[in-house]
Amino acid sequence: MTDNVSFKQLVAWLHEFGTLVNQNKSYLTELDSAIGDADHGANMARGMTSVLNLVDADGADGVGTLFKKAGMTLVSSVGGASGPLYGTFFMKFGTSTGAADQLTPEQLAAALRAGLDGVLARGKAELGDKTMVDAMVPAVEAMEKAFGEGESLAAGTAAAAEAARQGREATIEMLARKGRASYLGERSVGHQDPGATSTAYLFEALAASVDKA
Amino acid sequence: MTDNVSFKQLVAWLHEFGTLVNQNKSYLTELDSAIGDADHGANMARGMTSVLNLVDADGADGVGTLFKKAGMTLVSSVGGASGPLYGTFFMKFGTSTGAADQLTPEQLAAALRAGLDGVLARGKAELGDKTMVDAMVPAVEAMEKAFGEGESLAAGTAAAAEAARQGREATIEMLARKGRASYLGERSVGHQDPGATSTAYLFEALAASVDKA
Amino acid sequence: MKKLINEVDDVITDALKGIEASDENVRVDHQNRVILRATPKEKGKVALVSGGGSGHEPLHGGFVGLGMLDAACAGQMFTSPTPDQMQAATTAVDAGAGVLHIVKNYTGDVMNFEMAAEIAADEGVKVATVVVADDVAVQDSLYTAGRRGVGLTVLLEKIVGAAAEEGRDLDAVVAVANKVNEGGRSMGMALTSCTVPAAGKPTFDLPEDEMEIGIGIHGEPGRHREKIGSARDIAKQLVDPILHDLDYAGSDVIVMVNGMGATPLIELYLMYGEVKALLDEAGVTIARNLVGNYITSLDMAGCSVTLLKADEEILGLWDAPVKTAGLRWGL
Amino acid sequence: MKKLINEVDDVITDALKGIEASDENVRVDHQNRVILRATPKEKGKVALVSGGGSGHEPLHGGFVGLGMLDAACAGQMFTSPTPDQMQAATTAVDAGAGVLHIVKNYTGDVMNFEMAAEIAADEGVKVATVVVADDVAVQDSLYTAGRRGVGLTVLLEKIVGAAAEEGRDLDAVVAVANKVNEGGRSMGMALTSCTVPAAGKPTFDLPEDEMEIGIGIHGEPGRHREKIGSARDIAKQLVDPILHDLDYAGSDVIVMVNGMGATPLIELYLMYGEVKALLDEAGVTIARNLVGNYITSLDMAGCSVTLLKADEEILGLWDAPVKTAGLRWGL
Ligand SMILES: Nc1ncnc2c1ncn2[C@@H]1O[C@H](COP(=O)(O)OP(=O)(O)O)[C@@H](O)[C@H]1O
Ligand SMILES: Nc1ncnc2c1ncn2[C@@H]1O[C@H](COP(=O)(O)OP(=O)(O)O)[C@@H](O)[C@H]1O
Ligand SMILES: [Mg+2]
Ligand SMILES: [Mg+2]
Ligand SMILES: [Mg+2]
Ligand SMILES: [Mg+2]
Repeated sequence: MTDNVSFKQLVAWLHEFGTLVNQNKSYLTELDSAIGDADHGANMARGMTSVLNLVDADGADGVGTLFKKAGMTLVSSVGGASGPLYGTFFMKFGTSTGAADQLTPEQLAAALRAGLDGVLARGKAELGDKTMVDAMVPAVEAMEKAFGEGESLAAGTAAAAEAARQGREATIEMLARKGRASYLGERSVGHQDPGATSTAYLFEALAASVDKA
Repeated sequence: MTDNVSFKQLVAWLHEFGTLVNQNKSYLTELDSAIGDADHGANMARGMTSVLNLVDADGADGVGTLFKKAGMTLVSSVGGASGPLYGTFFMKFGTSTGAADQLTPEQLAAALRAGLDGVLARGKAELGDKTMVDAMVPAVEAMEKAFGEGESLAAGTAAAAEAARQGREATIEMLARKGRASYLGERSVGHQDPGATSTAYLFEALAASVDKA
Repeated sequence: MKKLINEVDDVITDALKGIEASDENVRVDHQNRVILRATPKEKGKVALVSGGGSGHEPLHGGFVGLGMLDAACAGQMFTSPTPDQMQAATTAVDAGAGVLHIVKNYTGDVMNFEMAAEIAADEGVKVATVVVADDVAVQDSLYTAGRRGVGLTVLLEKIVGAAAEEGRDLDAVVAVANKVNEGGRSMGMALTSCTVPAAGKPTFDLPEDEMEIGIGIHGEPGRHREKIGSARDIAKQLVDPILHDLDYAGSDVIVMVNGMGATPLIELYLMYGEVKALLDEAGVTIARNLVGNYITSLDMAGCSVTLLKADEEILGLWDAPVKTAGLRWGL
Repeated sequence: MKKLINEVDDVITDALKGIEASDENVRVDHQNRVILRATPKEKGKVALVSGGGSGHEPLHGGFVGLGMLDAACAGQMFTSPTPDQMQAATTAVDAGAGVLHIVKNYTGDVMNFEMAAEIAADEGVKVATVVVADDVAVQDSLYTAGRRGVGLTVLLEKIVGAAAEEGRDLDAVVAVANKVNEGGRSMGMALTSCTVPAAGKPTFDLPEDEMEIGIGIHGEPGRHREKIGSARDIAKQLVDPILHDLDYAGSDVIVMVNGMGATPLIELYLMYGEVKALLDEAGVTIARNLVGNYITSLDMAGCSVTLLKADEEILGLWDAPVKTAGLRWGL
């Protein structure tokens, strides 16, 4: 077993993310009910179901094509805030990897960083605004740090997942400044951000997928 | 104490009826909620309050004028089915008594019969249709019978009140053929008619009033 | 009870102030609680007076204006107005050609309008009456109060209003009213009860998974209660009894899908799609339609369907200009 | 959950069928979920595209037609439509003079319309954008998502629609849009939460004696919660923040008292009376008004108030003929 991420593992990542999103659909919607508009679960489930329909029919593509398609599918099937954001994330990820059929840990980290930059450019949120960015930034940074210190693929993705989870927890105490939760002002404090929650699933799914052959 | 009904007792009758209606406003509305449109209590309370405002300012009138005014006030302040019906009842009562300032038992019975005839002509309901008529007919008949047999004023009005109460109870098992309850068909069975209930108060109030000096 | 009101006893008084202030088509006689056209109809034309309990808005006050009613009497909540109000309205709008009373068939409304017509006749005003009775949920019989007047009232006020505006005489206007009455049927259902402000709580309790079929417009319970079905199933339960009662096959019709007050428009559009599919199947051709809240039952959720046979005369009158708060086109 | 629907997942598809069947002003591109004018605008005029999450009906689809929008994109319930939909709408309606995107200020709507505008620009269509942001319940700040777009959207679509219909060029149409945006403010409140079909239960719980002040149009909770007050008190809580935010004294205004979907019209009229009394007091003159359900939040009970400064230009455009399912006059 090499320490690269195979095409199969990346497909598994999308499947695992779809599974987590679908399993937690009501939970995500519940979180969005408290400080948003009660649709984040439905949005993500609709989007990932579309992506997976396409991925299954599409096993022959390289990594770049796969993720660009996934991103475009999210953009065209989700709507709302999460559609353009997750869509941009995957599209930029795919642009970064290019036509590769597997990724080195460094390529993986670079692609995730590209996705994150896309999200920041599109949504203009900053750390601490109580959005998915608060899970995504620490996750990418943790992975970069781990690989920089020579850690294994498994360790780097696990660190990213753990950092995303902590970032998600940290949104609870934040006062929202972006997205629908910002309309609530002080009342947004004490609630966990739905988008940060789905982002934590994204990194949890990645860690789980590279653990598999 | 003569066995005639004094003007004061007739005024007391209206007051007593108003009191009973007001005390049982929610109950009448509740009955009307089950098989009608939830307003009989409000209708009767509004009407009798208007009548009593006028009666108080009007102590100088004779019986005929008093009851015609009371009837016209009900007509112009209640609306719905009960406004024209109770209004007609009192107007015909007043027409029957004429300018008298007290009524013999026979005059009282005749005036009530005139009121009842007015209700029947206006509403075209028959006995058994599940309306106020089912309390009013037995009440008037019981009084006529009592006075025909030489009973006292108190006994005659008490017999009328008792007959009205029984008539009211009998409406429970009836299938409505008039008024809003008729729209319910079979579902009207098992519910007491609100109008028959207020009519029972009308005769109860009469019996209570002639009992007083 | 959750309502945008001040005192329970002031709801109608307060609402009439808002209507007068917002609706340029009307003025309000607050004393008599009558909503009148701001600009009276020309002399020599038949005038139309309607009215009924409040709580059905926009009916009737929202239909006062050019091409529809001349006056509407606002009763207490769900309670027929009184003969005085009707009499004041009738005298105010009579333009010398007589007045048509448009009465929904409820015992109270019928009796009160009857008394008003008697007084008006005494005063020399020519009054005719049409009693709308279109609700197929109610079994029709000589021995009962008969069918309720519901959704058809809206279509009748529009169509007969156009006939009066054209200058037809009282007999001709009555003839149009009778024709509408004969060709129109309705059926309604509720997902929730409404709450009458004075009662302070829902008129009936309806479990979370049940609906009432065959309701009227006064928050009265319906003919029966059952588990909530799909929109498709509900449409069938409303359309079938109508088609069973009157043969519409091969006819052009005007269809109204009406909300009871608290049903979102998206659901009414959805229902319209289902109703249309059923009518297509039955060979009934929709010539015109209305979808929205036109005759309501306070905050009741639910809907009703009304069908009206529409020949060229009816369609011509339907398409004639109308300018009221509740219906407006051509002007 | 009590709704007139078939499957939860089919609500929008089914409703679009009903809209297409009932509204003679529109045709529907079901593939892209775009509601388009049945008769396209003449070549050489600016076209208007709007859209947003579904559940706000009649907004936006009910405002497609002569004098208002050229196309409306229907998103999922309360969820911005996608760039593809907007792109399809933009291409379909471009009549050579450019397209204005009317976007309510929500992160999702703004981002999706941004992406659509980028694609359209690549394809050589001239696209301008106006972002409506009128909700004074939200503190405005450079560091946040800014104010929500709510009631003003209705007035803006009417007024800007008239400007486009007149044949003004894209810059001039944008100028009108900006003027409306600058002169308009809104504030809303809820008596009950709404229920998103896919969620199956109310978005928030609100005790029987409490209300939310400062809500938007997506069933989101408001700025704060308090005991239900009288209509008079509620009107004050809606009007005061608006007057505090922008100086309307001495101005002519267009006022909208808008229902959130489940509020009976009689209550909206009553609220209008209270709002008018407050504006009278504040020296604000109402030149035109709208009272009804124009921008809704599914089955939420409650209302919002919108004020817009109206000079002669704005009033002229307001009074211009319009023929849509949701607003109609002069035609
Ligand atoms: N500007 C932004 N940048 C990054 N993430 C954002 C931004 N605005 C919102 N989000 C994320 O999107 C999530 C909401 O997504 P979703 O509910 O699907 O869309 P919508 O808010 O349009 O209903 C929020 O919980 C937040 O994490
Ligand atoms: N045709 C009729 N004849 C006699 N009484 C009637 C008739 N129709 C209805 N009623 C009586 O009127 C009562 C209802 O009165 P109310 O609720 O005040 O008026 P509404 O039915 O117009 O709401 C019924 O309970 C019934 O007793
Ligand atoms: Mg959301
Ligand atoms: Mg009643
Ligand atoms: Mg009544
Ligand atoms: Mg959303």
